Amino acid sequence: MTAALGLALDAALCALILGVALAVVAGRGVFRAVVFFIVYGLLAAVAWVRLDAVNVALAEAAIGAGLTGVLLLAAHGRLRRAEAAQDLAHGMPWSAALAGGALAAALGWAWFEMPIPVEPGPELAEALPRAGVGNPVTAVLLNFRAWDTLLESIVLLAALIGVWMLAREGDWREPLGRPQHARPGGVMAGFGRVLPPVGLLVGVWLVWAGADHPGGAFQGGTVLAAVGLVAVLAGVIRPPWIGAPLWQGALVLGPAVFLLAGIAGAVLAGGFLTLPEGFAKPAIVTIEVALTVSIAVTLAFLVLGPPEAEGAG
Amino acid sequence: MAALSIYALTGAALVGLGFFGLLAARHLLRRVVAFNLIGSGLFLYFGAAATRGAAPDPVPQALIITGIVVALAASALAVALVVAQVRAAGRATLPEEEDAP
Amino acid sequence: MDGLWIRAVAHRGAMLGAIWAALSAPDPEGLALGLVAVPAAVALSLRLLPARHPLILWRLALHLPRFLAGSVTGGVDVARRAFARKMPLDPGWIDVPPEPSGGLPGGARVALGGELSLMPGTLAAGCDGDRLLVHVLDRGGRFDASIPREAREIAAIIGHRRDRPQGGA
Amino acid sequence: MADLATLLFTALGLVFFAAGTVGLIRFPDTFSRLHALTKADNLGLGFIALGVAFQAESWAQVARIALIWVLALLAAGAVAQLVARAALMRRGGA
Repeated sequence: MTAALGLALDAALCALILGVALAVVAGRGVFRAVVFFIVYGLLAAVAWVRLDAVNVALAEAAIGAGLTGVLLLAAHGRLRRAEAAQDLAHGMPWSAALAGGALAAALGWAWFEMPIPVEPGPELAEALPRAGVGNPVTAVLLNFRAWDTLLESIVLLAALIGVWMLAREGDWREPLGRPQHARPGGVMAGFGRVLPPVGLLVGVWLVWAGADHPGGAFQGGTVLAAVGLVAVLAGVIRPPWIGAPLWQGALVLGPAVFLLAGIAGAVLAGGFLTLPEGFAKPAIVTIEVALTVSIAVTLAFLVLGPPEAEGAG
Repeated sequence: MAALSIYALTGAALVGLGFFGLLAARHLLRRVVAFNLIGSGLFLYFGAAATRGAAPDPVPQALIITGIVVALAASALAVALVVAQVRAAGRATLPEEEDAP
Repeated sequence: MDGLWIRAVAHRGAMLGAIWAALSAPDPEGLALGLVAVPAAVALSLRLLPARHPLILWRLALHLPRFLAGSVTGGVDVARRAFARKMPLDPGWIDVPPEPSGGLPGGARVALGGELSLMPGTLAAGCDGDRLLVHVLDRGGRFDASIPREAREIAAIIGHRRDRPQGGA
Repeated sequence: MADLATLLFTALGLVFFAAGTVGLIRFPDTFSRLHALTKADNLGLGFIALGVAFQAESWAQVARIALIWVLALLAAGAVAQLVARAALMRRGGA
């Protein structure tokens, strides 16, 4: 009974996801596509909960729906005047439909042909008690596959540098993003003054809880980035300019601490990025705190975009 | 198992839909959105595959979280490029498609 | 001013501390982390929203049940209208004179607007100068008493005296 | 007993969500629809939170659920005003 009910819920959820995704790609108007994409992100987060991946659900809701949504909505607001006469191709693009259908069919075929793993990595269950944290996803991110996470934090920086390269020469010393004009004493300003302290607590808690429960540096960092963005959009704080030393330090803090820990591991323990068993917990906490700071600042700056002077088109 | 197949097939369909959207869209922002749909579909497919064993495997989950963050970084860069393109050319479509009937 | 500041620190510390306690509760390590996190949040709060008005907590506590009851009535009222075969609607804008809300500082006016938006029949759409713009579902309803009453209660919570004339800010 | 309370309150919550959606579809203009969305959905979320709270294992969990509802209330109060204002501006009203 319960299993059948669960299956019905899964089927309904997937149907809803596909319907919303169809509205994203085929609906008229860019704005509608963006709004449906945000709805899609929230539904996808529910799907992750159903797949027993609460860590991923948190990341999807905060990043996939939240920050990506802010990014796309802001971009749509800027491009409204340049909106193309037609945002979709004329008529039904049969070749595109054929290509998409073929891709989906190939993936579907592969699903049923794939060998099923007997058990997910028995080595992992064995190693987890020595990892220093109880949340297996955090253990993978910061200990077993720390290499991936270190490189990812550098990829984020590279993307940010790419975004900044698109600033115009004269705007280089301006504050990041477009100037915001929330009315002082207005609704947004009031909201932006009340929410950030609460968001700060939630972000810190997510990072801390990530050691043993769902959460972690990425989810908590995203919440902290969102706190900063709300305050900027509400006009209660001004974003810094690119060269502000304190903020540059915050950007590189995470990768730098991570790298230092890696080198320390090479000297003191088995090799690069190998955390010595007794120090695993404090090492992970240190790395995670530094990484959270950098992730929060980098994501907020990525969403703000390159600096732009007042009145620039 | 049946439920996992539902999610995996949904992921596959999302990849197809996103690919279709990427080809069919003219507006560059729509292409960024469609590209995100492809990524998200792949994550779902991968995540369903990660749950096929006896217990959910945390390694793919960690990789998916990494992927979601990188997707945001790539989207931010793409959006900045779209804005720069609009500023330079005054339109949000690519030049070769401007004269299409 | 100093007394005001101390009170603000105490109040915000209590509220944010309660939130932290709710988040991290049974874990002693998590509660200990609150010794760092809550002061940081209080400092951020004081920076974004400097203490200008005393918050009178017991008035807030007295106001809460009324607010909850009002938002339940508001939800029931709008659900009744939505399900009714002939929707009893007469939507329109009403003119709220600046007198009850005009003297309120910006933040309190936003709170008033948010509260009115959850009360039966009213929806705030920001301000036009000193006038609060309020949309109502039923123009026949009697709002000329309820809106000033909400405004007075909010003013009382922040210890704002209406008899002291203030500029439009 | 707790299960019964959960069932009852979540069902009640769903009724209000349905009311919000019906209002969104049936009401004649943007502002009236906002009334329906804000008020009915908030009450719906409140009842669902109440229903879920009966399944909580500790008071801390109940407090967390309450916090979620309070934050949603705060957001609803702010967003309703922002959307209403934006719609009013587009109409050239204020």
